[in-house]
Amino acid sequence: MSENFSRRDFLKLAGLGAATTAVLTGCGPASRFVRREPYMQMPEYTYNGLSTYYATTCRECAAGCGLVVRTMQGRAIKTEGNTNHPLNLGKTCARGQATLQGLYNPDRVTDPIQKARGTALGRESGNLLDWDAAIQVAADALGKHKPEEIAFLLGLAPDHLDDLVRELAEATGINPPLRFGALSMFEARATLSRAAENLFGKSGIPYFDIGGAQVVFSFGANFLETWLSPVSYTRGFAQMREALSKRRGTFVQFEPRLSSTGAKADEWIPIRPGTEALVALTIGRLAFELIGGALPRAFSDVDPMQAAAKSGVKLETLQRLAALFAGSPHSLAIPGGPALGLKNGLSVAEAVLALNAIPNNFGKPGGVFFSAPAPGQMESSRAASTREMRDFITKLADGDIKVLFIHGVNPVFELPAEMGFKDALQNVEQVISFATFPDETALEADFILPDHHGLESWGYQQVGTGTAQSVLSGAQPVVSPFYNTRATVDVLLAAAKLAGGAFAQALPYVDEVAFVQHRIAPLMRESGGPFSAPEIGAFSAYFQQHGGWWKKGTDLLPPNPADVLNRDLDQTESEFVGEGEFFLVPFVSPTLAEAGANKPWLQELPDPTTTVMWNTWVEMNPATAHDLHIENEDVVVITSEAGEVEAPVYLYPAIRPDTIAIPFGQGHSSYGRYAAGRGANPADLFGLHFNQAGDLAFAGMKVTVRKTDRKQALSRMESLMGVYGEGLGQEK
Amino acid sequence: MNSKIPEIKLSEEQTGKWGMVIDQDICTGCQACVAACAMENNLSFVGEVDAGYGRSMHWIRIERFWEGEYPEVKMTPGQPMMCQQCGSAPCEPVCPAFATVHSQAEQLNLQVYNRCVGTRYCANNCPYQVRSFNWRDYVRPEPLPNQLNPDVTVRRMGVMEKCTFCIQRIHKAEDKAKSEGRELTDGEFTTACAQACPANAITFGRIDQPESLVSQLIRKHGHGVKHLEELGTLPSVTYFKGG
Amino acid sequence: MFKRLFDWLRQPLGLIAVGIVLLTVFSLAAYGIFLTQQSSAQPIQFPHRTHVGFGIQCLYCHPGAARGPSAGIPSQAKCWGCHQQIAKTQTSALLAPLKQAVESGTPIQWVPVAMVPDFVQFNHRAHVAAGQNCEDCHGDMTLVTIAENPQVFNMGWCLDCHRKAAGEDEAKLLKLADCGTCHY
Amino acid sequence: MSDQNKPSVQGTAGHHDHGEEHFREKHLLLDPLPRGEMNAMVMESMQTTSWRFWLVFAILSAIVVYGLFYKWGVLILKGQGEAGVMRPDYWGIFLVNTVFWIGISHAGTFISAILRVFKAEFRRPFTRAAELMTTFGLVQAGFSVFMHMGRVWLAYWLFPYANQRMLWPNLHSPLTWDLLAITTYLLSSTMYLFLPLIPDMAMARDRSTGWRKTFYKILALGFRGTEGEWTHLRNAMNIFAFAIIPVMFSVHTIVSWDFAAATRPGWNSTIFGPYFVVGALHSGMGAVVMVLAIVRGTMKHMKYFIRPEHFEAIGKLMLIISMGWAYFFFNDYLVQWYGGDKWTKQLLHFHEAGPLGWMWFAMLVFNVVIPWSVLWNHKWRSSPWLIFFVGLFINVGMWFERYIIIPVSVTINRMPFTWRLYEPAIEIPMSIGTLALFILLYMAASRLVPLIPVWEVQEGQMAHKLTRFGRKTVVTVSELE
Amino acid sequence: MAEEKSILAVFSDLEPAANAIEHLRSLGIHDDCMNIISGIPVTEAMLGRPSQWTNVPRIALGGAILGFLGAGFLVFVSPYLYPYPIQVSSQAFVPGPPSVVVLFEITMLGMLTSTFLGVFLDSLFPSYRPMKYVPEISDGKIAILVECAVPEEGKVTEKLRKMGAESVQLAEAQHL
Repeated sequence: MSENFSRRDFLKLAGLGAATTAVLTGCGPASRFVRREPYMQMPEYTYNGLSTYYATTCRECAAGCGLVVRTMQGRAIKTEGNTNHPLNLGKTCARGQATLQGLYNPDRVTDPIQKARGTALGRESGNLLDWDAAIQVAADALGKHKPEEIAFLLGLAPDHLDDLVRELAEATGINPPLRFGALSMFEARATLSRAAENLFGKSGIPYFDIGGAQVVFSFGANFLETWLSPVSYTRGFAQMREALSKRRGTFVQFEPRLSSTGAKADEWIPIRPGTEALVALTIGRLAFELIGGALPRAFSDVDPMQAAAKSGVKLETLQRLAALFAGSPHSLAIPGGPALGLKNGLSVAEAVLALNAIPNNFGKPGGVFFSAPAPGQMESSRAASTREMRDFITKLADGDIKVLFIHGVNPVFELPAEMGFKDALQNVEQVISFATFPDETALEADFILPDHHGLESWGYQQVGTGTAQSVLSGAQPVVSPFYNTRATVDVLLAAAKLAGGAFAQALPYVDEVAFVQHRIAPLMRESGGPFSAPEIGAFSAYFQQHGGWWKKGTDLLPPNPADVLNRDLDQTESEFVGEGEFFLVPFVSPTLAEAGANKPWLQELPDPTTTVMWNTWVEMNPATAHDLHIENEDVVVITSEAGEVEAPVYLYPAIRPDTIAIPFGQGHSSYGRYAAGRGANPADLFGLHFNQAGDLAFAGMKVTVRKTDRKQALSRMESLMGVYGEGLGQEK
Repeated sequence: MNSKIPEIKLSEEQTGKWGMVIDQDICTGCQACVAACAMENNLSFVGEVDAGYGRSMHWIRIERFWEGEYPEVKMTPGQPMMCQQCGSAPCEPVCPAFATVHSQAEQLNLQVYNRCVGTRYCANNCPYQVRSFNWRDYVRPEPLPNQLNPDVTVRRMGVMEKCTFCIQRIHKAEDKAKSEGRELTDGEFTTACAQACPANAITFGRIDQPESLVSQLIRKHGHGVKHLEELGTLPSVTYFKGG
Repeated sequence: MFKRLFDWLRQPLGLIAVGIVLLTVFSLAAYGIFLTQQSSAQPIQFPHRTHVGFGIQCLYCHPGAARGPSAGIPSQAKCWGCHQQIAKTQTSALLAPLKQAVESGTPIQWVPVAMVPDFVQFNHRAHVAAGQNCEDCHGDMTLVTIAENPQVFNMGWCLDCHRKAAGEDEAKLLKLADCGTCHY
Repeated sequence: MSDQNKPSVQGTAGHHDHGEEHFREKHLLLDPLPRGEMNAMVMESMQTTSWRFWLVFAILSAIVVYGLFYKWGVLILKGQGEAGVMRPDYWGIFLVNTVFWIGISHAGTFISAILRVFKAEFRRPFTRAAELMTTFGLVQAGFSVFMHMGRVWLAYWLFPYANQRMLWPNLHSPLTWDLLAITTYLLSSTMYLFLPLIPDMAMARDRSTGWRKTFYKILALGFRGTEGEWTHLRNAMNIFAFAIIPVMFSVHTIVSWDFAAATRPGWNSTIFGPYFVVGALHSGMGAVVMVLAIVRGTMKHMKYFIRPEHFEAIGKLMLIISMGWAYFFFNDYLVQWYGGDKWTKQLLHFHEAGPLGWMWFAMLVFNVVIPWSVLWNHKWRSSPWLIFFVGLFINVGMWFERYIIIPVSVTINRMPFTWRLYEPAIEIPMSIGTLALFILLYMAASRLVPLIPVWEVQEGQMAHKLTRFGRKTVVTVSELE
Repeated sequence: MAEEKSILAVFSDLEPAANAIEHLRSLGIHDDCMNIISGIPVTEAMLGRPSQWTNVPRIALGGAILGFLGAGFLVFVSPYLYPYPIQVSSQAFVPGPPSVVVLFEITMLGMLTSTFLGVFLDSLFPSYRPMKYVPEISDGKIAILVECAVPEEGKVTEKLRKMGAESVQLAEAQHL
């Protein structure tokens, strides 16, 4: 099917588009010199001047929301949510909306290129290849090395590429692919999964039915920003709040710095970082005391008085919250965000998950489940924890890996500099990147064999984190490739064929579409899907047309609650690394996330809490700043044991005085004109400390803050005068 | 001389045609609407310096304030602020060139880009401060212009612009309904912001039809707020503060 | 020196000379502006007259007019569909560009004839549905070889027709004469 | 010229006593010179230029070319983003300058129309100097409006003409009224400048050679001074003197309506009309004394025509106008303070305590404190240089007033999320360029146009005489018409 | 008329000029044949001359009416000329108070412009043809221009000299 779409067919009618893009000059000369090119062969489903809509999957994060992209004359015009897709029901987040700015980004990698490592993309630093040569490079890389010397590093999304490489790995003995992304690091997925395993005897990402809950206690979980599946959880939040149909749900957020999720809470509890587990257990104890009956083992050890003192939350408050939590049959406690990025992150996750046993909402509406497994989801396929990444880097540094293929991830930027990924690459003979954009990692590669943009490519993605239904989200090109790029799956298939031997046998597929069809073929036999077809061609067409395949009913798995409370839970406070006086709370920018910085409109979206655009800032309590003689927009240097970061201060009224916070998402050194040289990357501050589950303890640091004598104006949407009264003069 | 032009005088009670309700209790401030609007309506991005100086081209912005002091500090619910499509709009009469006029057919405030000469009086007189001016010819490097929506005029330097309630979608839906020989149904289409909103905080529809979803919401909530209503602007956007 | 020149210019002959120079400069400027407003030649001397003469309906090649905003230029495949069966296609010098374009797979660079400015949102479908014939706006194609528009599409012309179409129907006039009907 | 040629007042007055010298020294109209001599003085003053004049002229030309034309080109090509305007300060210094220059222009009309109607005889030597300010000031105001427009090349759309879009300007808009009013005012004040100039042009024509002769000949239109010509001229000037007064008032009132008709807090004030008019006169009179002081100090023979008595008289007017301004200011302030909504109160607070609070206080000092403390004294206000500085302060103060009303006030609106402080950029060189153009035009005019309406002065000298009542000699004025 | 000669007598003062006019009249020269040219506005009464007719006020009135009509067209007619109804805010097509402003401004513009043009029309400005004139006039002198068929040219000249004319000459039209 892919042959039917040639670039020519798609782009031949430049006319109307050109007339549109021709600037608004009235009847001036510019509009007189427009040329119109007809289609060579108009696709039968295309009409002049009418839009065509294609269903596909959003690739801006790993959640896997369904998109419908409006195209016209071969151009993608607008992304909209797929209303039938169970995950997002027609909604999108800001990043999904801006995905076109990636597709038509002026700084894409346009051709396969061989280049010197560490150099920027350009004619002088590399030479363009044609695809035959590029595939030969990949084939040589596969065929001329021992299987164990070949490794794949893939993005977070569990997509068809992951499946393909996994198949390849199983058949040939190359290293199984590692999936990683900064989001999984900040979401601490491994921790969540391990906590579930410890409590319920089964690993997996829990699913929280916020929509059905009446009381939600969130310990740092930033589910309204970019946590697991933000659109789906935002919908859940809205349902919880929906005052028209039922009682308005109550939402309490425990975190040292008010996040944009916390801003929606009815009550924000600024607990002392590190005491999350303690507070959760205390609430559990107090709640049980209210309900009456024997105190379960999990909560028996905590001393509420002491907990109140340690956490900085008044005992009365804790009692009130416990009563609130105990008072509803649909109370839900969610662990997440920086709370899991503590050295005792696993304890926090367990303690908070255990709270859900109070109304025993496991497997009940408004409670905790295991996410519905996506069709065809491999047990082995899960994101790597940061510690696994560290181990992998050690392998690289030791020279055990000779060939590294990188796709969909930018570890040079996303991983802590301390981990030394960039240096480790020096010991890898050949680094081949499939990057769409010239990101920091791609620039460290020897070859860039650019993949299509997500909107130009086939595929599917398993949806594993935010839906009650079992969803395999389908992807198809909405426009023909804009540049001389090629689908990575196609490149690998061709390379494997060239490499011959086990590789060729492992991947007997004609092309990417054939592979996708092969993978979705088992679904034809499944019942409960939205469509059915007797043969794979039609089924595949339906699959793309609907934007995927999903089962109608819920497939959530109830966890086994038997042992949850019948165990000792760790209540000790988290240790913090470093000598500084401030707790550091790094958080992922809700609008940029890890890969949005190259899209100009995402840069120009105000941050939901600070309204800052185009830059990095450091949040600091105004009282603290006053004591340190720091003013708004003074540049400060944050020093951790691992490094330093410079950024201007934002006086943030809703942060603990002993805490500072910094967003992750900026600080690129390359990655296109809109990202490069802008802001700072807090990953430079992260030391190599992990929590018990192997996730990075990114929030487990204490740092020092030093004021410089420079100021840097932050680009804000808000008015300093109107919102903070700054510069208005003293009140009379 | 056209004597048959009906003279419409809006009374205090008269509502417009299209309207929006925004539930601030569930607005998470996530900026999806802002991004959707920018993508749908060919908004220019202006860069760090201009954006920080109050020259951003957002047609919709989410306002938030702070209440109280730490630790009892609270962020006020996000307040998406866009053109309120006033029934009696202060921006309209002050334009010397008739570039911003009232659409009698759609009951919207129109901004006719090509008629605008850039006196900026309308923006000055807008109590909601929701108009954005093209201070410069903002550059969209190739190939970014490929994503431009052909249904929306690309504005150039010196022209005022503002939220149109996605009038291109209104026209498109009306045209489609007409071609199928039927009436437009409620919820058949919506604005880009309402379409994107993950929390469904924005609802768009006919406020002059009692059975439409927006009218039902207004009735059910019962305590909707219209901003700066005291100025007699008859805004078409209703906010539910909730909480 | 200057004074002599000045004096010379002040006498009648000098004044006439000044006049001639000014007139020349002005005319050149006007011609220059005029030139910028001219569209260049069509790549193919497409004879609408001949095609219409064969009885081909407008909507056969421009079906978009009945369906959506844009009438559209027919795809080259459509041209070739007929032309490859016509012997003359292979021989005629006038058709050489078409043959060349189809064979080499390069698009023909048509020069648009009927255009409205970018700030006007025009929808063919509504006009066709309202009973307008193509020739009402585009002229009688049986009379022209290379299409040229019989009138300038300006706003007064549009409105004239819209007013007539509205007739006595006030609601229709409000809709048809609303600024927001075409400008957004 | 012989003594007999002196106007007939000489003959009838003919009575010398010790007081007469004093009167003659003091009052121009009692110190007649033969007309021919005055003509020669005026002609000489026009034709005398020192190297200093040309130096200043060259510097100002450079400033105009750079600050006004070059920078304006930049502004047009790159857009209003070159200026400091943004949300919410969509209006910046360009409109401040517009209001300021329209204000300046009010003085000319005030002096030559109102004082003419009320037969204030001291006006005679400087009506033209003031009228020139009106015209040139309005030119700057017009420039400033066009600088402000985002698409200035489409400015003609604001004029009523039948176009193919069948669109006329929006008569609902205060800006349209403004445009009509400024156009009316510019045209009528230019005509009013020109009418009394015709006899002086004829005078200059009779006394010059070369290109000047051609120039004056063309502008004198063939005026000889026949009975008919004088009658038509007198009639026309009378009509103008009366009719231009309401036009003048309307212009600044309408300018004030640009603000008062808006929904902005602090602007929506019914007293803005008269407040602006008085403010305009305030700065206008300040500008007149500055111009007169400079003209008197730098141009030949002008000490004869412009004397301390004139500064004294204008000083009195300035004092009254300053009081009037203070009255209207206080009225506006009090009412806003007392009954204003929260935004208005916030705005008043912002005026005083905000980052530009110094400007607010400077405005009060310059507009009220300084004039009041100087002008009450007869001697002080007779001193050209002292009153020059008072005029300077008033003009700076009035510019501050407009700055506070426009960019400072629009900072505070009903959407506190958008409040931002205006930081002018390209406006500064362009404003300086405008000022330079004004001075440049005035300098050029001072060497091309008789600054003193000689015939009016002579007429005045004929009408004035000293009469003795008992032991006292007093000045009497007879009406010639 | 047969032989027409004009005589231009220049006086330096009002009194002798007035006397001269009286004497000329007694010589049978009609007032219409005399014209006074002066460097300052000398009213007719000062010289005992019949008052001058001027059309300027009438022209001004006409201009005002024209201006008013033009403004009326803009205010009351032009809003209905639109083929499409233009509604701004909730204001009527012909708004009351703003109409007053426009009517006033354009009326005044019409009146003042026509007053100005009235001077041109009435005085036949601009006229660069040769005219009978002496430059001394702009030095404040008063000249009597006798411009009819004068039967006794010498006698008139004599008389004028006697009445104190500084100079009496046959006036020749010349470029000014």
